[in-house]
Amino acid sequence: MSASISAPAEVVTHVHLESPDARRARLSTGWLIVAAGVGLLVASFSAGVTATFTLSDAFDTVQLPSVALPAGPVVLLTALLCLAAGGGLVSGRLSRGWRRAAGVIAGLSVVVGFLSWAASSSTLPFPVSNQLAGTVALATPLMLGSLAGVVGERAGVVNVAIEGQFLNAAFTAAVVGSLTRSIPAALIGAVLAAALTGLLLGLFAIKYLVDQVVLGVVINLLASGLTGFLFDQLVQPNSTALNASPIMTAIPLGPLASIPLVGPILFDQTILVYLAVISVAVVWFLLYKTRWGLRVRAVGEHPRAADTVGISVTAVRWQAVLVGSIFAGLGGAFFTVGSTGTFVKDITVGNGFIALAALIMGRWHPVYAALMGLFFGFVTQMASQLQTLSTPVPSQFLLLLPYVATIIAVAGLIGRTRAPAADGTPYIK
Amino acid sequence: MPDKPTRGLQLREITKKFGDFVANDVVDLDIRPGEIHCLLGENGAGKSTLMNVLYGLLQPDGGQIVVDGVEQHFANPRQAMAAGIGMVHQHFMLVEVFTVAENLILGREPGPVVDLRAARVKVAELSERYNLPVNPDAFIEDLPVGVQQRVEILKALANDAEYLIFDEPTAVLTPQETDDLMDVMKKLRDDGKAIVFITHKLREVRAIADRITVLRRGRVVGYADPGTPENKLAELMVGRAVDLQISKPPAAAGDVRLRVEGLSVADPNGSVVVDDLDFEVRAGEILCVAGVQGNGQSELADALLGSNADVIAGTISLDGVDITHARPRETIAAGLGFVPEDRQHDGFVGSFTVAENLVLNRFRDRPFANGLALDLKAVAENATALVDQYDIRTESIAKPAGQLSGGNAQKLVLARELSRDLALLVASQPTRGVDVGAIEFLHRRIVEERDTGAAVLIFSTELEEVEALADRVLVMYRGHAVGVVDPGTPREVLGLMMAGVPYNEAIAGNSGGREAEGE
Amino acid sequence: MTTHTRAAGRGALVEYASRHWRDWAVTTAAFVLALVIGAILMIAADPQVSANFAYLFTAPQLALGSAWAKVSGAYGALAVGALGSPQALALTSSKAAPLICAGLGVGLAFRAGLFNIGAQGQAVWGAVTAAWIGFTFELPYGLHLLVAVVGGVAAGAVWGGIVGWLKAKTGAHEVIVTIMMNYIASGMLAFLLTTTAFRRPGREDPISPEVHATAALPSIFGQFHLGFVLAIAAAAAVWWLLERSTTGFSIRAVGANPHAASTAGMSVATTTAITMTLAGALAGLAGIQFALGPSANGAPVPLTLGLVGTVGFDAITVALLGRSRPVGIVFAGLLFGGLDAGGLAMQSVAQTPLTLTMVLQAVVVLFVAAPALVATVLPFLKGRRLKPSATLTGGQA
Amino acid sequence: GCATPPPVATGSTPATSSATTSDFKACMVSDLGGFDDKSFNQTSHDGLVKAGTELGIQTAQVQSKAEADYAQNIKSMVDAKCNVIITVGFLLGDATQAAAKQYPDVKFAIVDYAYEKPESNLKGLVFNTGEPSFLAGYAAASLSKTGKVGTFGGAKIPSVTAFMTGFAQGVAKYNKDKGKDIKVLGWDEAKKDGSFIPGQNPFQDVAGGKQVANNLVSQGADVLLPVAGSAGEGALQVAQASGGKVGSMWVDTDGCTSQAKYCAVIPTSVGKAMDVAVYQAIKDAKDGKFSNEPFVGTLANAGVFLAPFHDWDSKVSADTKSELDKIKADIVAGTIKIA
Ligand SMILES: Nc1ncnc2c1ncn2[C@@H]1O[C@H](COP(=O)(O)OP(=O)(O)OP(=O)(O)O)[C@@H](O)[C@H]1O
Ligand SMILES: Nc1ncnc2c1ncn2[C@@H]1O[C@H](COP(=O)(O)OP(=O)(O)OP(=O)(O)O)[C@@H](O)[C@H]1O
Ligand SMILES: [Mg+2]
Ligand SMILES: [Mg+2]
Repeated sequence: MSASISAPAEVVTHVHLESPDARRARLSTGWLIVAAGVGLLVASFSAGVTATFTLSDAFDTVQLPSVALPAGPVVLLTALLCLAAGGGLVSGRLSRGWRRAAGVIAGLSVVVGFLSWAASSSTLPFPVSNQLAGTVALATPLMLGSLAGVVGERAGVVNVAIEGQFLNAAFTAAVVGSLTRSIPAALIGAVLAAALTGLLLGLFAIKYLVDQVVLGVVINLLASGLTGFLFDQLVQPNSTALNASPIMTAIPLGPLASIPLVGPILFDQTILVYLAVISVAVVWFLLYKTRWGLRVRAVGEHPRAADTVGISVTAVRWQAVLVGSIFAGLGGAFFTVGSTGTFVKDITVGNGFIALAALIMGRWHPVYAALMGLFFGFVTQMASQLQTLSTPVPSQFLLLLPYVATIIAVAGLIGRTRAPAADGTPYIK
Repeated sequence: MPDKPTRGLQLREITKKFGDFVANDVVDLDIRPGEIHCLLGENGAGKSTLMNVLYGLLQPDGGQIVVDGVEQHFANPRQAMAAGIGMVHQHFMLVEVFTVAENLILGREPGPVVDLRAARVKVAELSERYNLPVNPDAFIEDLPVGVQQRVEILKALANDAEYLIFDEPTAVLTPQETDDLMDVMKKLRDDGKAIVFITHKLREVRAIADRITVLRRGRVVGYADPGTPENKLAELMVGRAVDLQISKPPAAAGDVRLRVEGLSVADPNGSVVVDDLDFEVRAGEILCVAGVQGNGQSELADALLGSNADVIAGTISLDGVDITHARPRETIAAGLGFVPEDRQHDGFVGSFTVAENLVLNRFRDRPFANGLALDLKAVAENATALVDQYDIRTESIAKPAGQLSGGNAQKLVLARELSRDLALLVASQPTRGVDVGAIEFLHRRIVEERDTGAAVLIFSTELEEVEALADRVLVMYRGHAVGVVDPGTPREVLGLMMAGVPYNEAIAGNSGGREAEGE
Repeated sequence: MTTHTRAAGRGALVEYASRHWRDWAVTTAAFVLALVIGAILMIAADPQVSANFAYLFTAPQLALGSAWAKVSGAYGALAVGALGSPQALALTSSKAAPLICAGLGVGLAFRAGLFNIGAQGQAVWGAVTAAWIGFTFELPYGLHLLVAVVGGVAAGAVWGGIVGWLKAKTGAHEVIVTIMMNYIASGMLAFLLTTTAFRRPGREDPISPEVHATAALPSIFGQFHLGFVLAIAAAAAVWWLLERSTTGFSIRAVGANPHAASTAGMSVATTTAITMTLAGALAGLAGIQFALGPSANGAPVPLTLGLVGTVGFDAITVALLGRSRPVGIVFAGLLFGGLDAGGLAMQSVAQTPLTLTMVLQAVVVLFVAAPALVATVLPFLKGRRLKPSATLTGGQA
Repeated sequence: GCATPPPVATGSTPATSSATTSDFKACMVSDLGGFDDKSFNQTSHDGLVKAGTELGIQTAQVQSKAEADYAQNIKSMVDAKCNVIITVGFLLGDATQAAAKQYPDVKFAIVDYAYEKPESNLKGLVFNTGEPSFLAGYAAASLSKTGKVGTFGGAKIPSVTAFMTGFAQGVAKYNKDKGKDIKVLGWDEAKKDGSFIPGQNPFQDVAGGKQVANNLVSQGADVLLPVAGSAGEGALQVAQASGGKVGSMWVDTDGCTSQAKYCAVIPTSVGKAMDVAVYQAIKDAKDGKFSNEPFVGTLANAGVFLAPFHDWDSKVSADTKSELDKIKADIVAGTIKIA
């Protein structure tokens, strides 16, 4: 009898309605989309005649036809789609499936509508392939950087030092590459440099219990100072020997590379780009499918619980920080051997912080974090291409677009994010 | 006992210091296979500390641990587990965002790649074997505390340890769940396992203990055999006579102060957990809400306070004023005293001093502030008075509250709330995990509050408490009121009602049951 | 800590004093260790000097001598440049003032569990507004300065407030928002500097007209100017706010345990918004120092893209060094200010790159933040209980 | 590695120049860019170094980390007994002028800045970079196979846009003379706006330069003029990666010397002989010939120039070369004006 009584103790609820948070999220998203729709509606009247999109770059061997769209109608259509989607979300009558659909439709409409409007006001076409290529290039370090953060923070070690890891890695990669003339050596050097930085982070965060958030900023300062100092004192005076590394070349993946449009973008990239994509999958698998991942997440959520089942919190955190450093190292290498082969002071120009933002927006999940990196890369690339198209928007404002877009996305679409419970809190036994 | 059994576990002259505070002072403990060994002691007596030493979470400053005749030095729980020791911790050691299955395999995953299917099977067979039903795929954070406790127990059983420590497992269980657990413990004992059982509930001790050791202020102050009457045990624990049944004058119920009508509340995930509830509490009466954890009590309490609860229908009025959608600040100003269920989480700010915590919801009012400025002198005086009045054990009012023992932390919260003149006191599990001495005191204070004409609403899963305090009992099940009954109602009946059985059926079913037991 | 001891009243004073004696000892030791590391770097990175180490055994006096010359030269310059003369001290104070203000902004936010990376952008707006008022309007002495200062503070407060408001309303994570707002602030400054309202008549360069003397922060002695006094006043105000006011009580409570705070009737959202606004105001005050503070030639520096430098990020390290406590932040600011001032001298006199100063600053902070490490290196400092800066934030990124 | 240990440099005022004979001292203060910006700070600094070695004088320099430091840094150079102090960049305009007033017996010169009525001891060194950019634009147009050429800047400031304007006008001139329609991407003469590198320190952001260059190339631009200091290297790399399809010019210095490894893809460079101007100013000061007469670098006085075509010499037709000479003559004569 007793069993039969305690059995129903697990709450089964009959009624289930939308939670307040969910409602808030739905409404803010809905209104945001409606606003975008209105914006597009207005734009549709000021749009030019045709908006041309080229599917291949000027110098591509295979030239795909370029698409000319009637700007006005297209913008109008996207406006209506947004209004419909937004309205649907606001009304709250959509099923889950439809809600997701509405989101996707709205997203595409905004991009297509805005681009058509912008392109229609220019004599130049909007090069789609270059848009995608640029997105990949810009997103690569962001993806790798945010992965570094994800792994560390899932174990409870906040990593604001991604920028510093980038910087040290970029510097080392350039120097090692220049000395050895070997890309692999440069990459290894980069990873080691990032790992050393991670070691510093671990030492102070895990052993000496320093506040991790601020620690990160200090490490960034140190990295900037150290690389700058060494650059001034050693590298700059004989830069031909120390600062002229070979650069990675694209590796076409056989026939895949010759697929029109996507081929060159997805399958004709440098090893780092492939590594970035693989890393996302690897981290996802590590975190969610392996024993190690389970322990990492446990340590990040409830270290004491992990301790009581015989897991060494400190060991796991160290492992996580160092594993994360690998990705930070690859990301840092991108700035020198992955891109230009030469180091200049503060070459990472804040990408580490963008990566940090991406990982928070991505809710500490490798895949979402990577997507956020892509999102940021996409907007940045779009903005800088629109400069070339010399659109009505002044260049200074176009340059701000990625940052504004991010804030809108965070405030309007993503909202409250929940960090791992023990993120940033040192474990004292 | 001079003869040393080959099997068995001895703690010899264990001493554990925190700074210069001696938590365990040369403690001996002898744990034998096939026995349930009860460890009694007031809050802060050193029970958890001693067990944490045994489990390798803390390292002793002196003494030895001998397992099956071999001396052991546990640097961490892993080694203790290897030596066949398992522990159910007082404060749950579960990863909230993991599923039951994940929590169960954590730390003992068979291979480098996690195999959840296998884990589910293991969970199933375990809960089958010990008759502790759990859903392997449920997330811990969605489970009621009672079920979480079951998972915690299954965890300990999973790597079938020979020596099992249960640190206050029953503090969060209903009578039925407690009975189930005791059955499990008996079964384990009969399988020849050795069990250490820590509890503050003497009824349980008498029901199940084979041997009893009592700690006070870190020392072993005596042994007792299971026959010992409860008040004797209580005296041993606290070191003074305790009367366990506080004599409270009958309620002089005045007019209605709290009225709840057609109230429905959704929890943060949007489930309707309080469903069309009506009740009222009068001045000078104590209404106890009895029910299994997770049947809407927490959300009801939150709704009364007005914090992070989502009232979707109905009204709450206090002294005729509608406070349905009032914020905590307003309800507190309106005279609501609130003792949250989870004191660590909602009750106080761990890094704040005792003094600061004692004005946590009043620091804006005179005399503690004038205008923007705090009056630290007034704050300190208030603290000194309350610490003394409520016997909060702390070196100084400047000690961070996070370092108080749960029992003392609980006293702190009640002291804060009761030291205001209240229209309504809402207290959830007011004496959870508190030792009998403190319980006596806290109950008395609550009754005094009632007699000043406040309306008192107590949420409790402990029937002793309900019997001791209630003037009327409201039994809740899945957000509904199953019925309002007299505190005299037999335990078994209340138990059945808490499982959703209406009063009449419960009475009927129970009378049958009682005869059965009669034989 | 301070709160407890005070609440405890007399008696705890002894323990308080002793702990602080240790704090100072550790900080000093940390500083010395940092200098040692800096010295090693200098020697290693100077080809001439390190070359001499080839003769370490044949001609040790040479190796050591040259090393000594290098290091003593640099650090001599550092010391002289930071403390050596009244002018040096004045320079140090003018370098410290903005760091203190911005550091207070960051520290205050920390106490509410908010990580304000946005002091940079907030300072930018403080500078922009103050400068604009300073060079646009013709107002009498006193009033003009007052208006400019108030304007700058308000601008910073708004820029910070937006972050707090967004977090309160939508839960947008302040780290993301502040990072982005920094970029936006400097981007908008770049744009403003191309507009006629901000450009000098007759010039194309992105540089503003000079701020009128009426709006400049009056010099007390050389570059020791009213701004420093304002910074100290701000520190005192923040101390009072945190330790003595009801607002500060809720800020600390929300930072330490938001659940308990809201259960006790405090509004986490409101507190967040208020805190970020105040933090922004303080950072704005830092911006004002750059826009209105006299430079070495007595006149304020006109508004340009890089006017506020990297104060927002230095402020974070200052806040850590000062453990987010106003008094600590003042001293941390002075230390960093001194290093900045001395760094200039170190460069101009001893031709040592500025980047070394950055290294020194970072290493000092690392050592100070990890007293246990210092204690391992210098065992006589043992006994200081492991009370890391973990106390300084309530929440986390 | 020298056999006998070299003399130990004493801590105080070490000179960067090797052989110090004269006690005349020339000093330099950079702006935020620093002397390693592969751009005007660095080029100016080359002038200082040249003076140091060739005139056998002492030199010293400071980099500025904060705008507030300009005045302080100039002062520190005065304290270091400098006879002539060169400041670099319009950002130092006010500070330099103030210093010139304050220290009348020290000579001052400032790169990229000129005053209406300068102090007697203050000389502005400015450069009509529009002139050579005009030539570059014309040459680029003549070299373009796709009918599109491109330019981009590090930031939208006059010292940068001057190049872009001149370049665009040069292309326009070519179109007019040849009745062609070569397009300029990245700069819109009408709007006076164009393509710039995003981010907080664009002049350092080589990857950013590469990205913007790619945008131009993807639109079909096959001759580029990056005006972005170090970041311009991004364009050189795009050119190098294009396998001969794209060329990228260089600015400030002759790219074939300062960016030698890219010489093959550099059609020509728009020279801005800051090093020469700085050297000259120092030399004048030393020889007591210093005047406050601003130095304006023009094609006429070779203060600005179009660098040789080097590897591309064969690609540039004889006609074009002669046309360029003609245009240059017209500019010098003033018959062609660059707005
Ligand atoms: N982490 C700690 N640091 C300092 N002192 C501690 C610590 N943990 C426990 N103590 C001290 O040891 C004493 C015993 O603590 P313990 O947790 O064993 O009490 P307990 O017997 O479990 O109380 P309860 O019945 O409430 O569980 C406490 O009174 C406290 O003073
Ligand atoms: N960090 C600490 N420093 C000093 N004393 C501590 C600390 N943590 C706990 N204590 C002491 O430990 C004792 C009990 O701590 P514990 O966490 O076991 O609470 P508890 O008494 O077990 O709670 P409960 O009453 O719910 O059983 C308290 O007396 C408290 O003073
Ligand atoms: Mg206990
Ligand atoms: Mg306990």
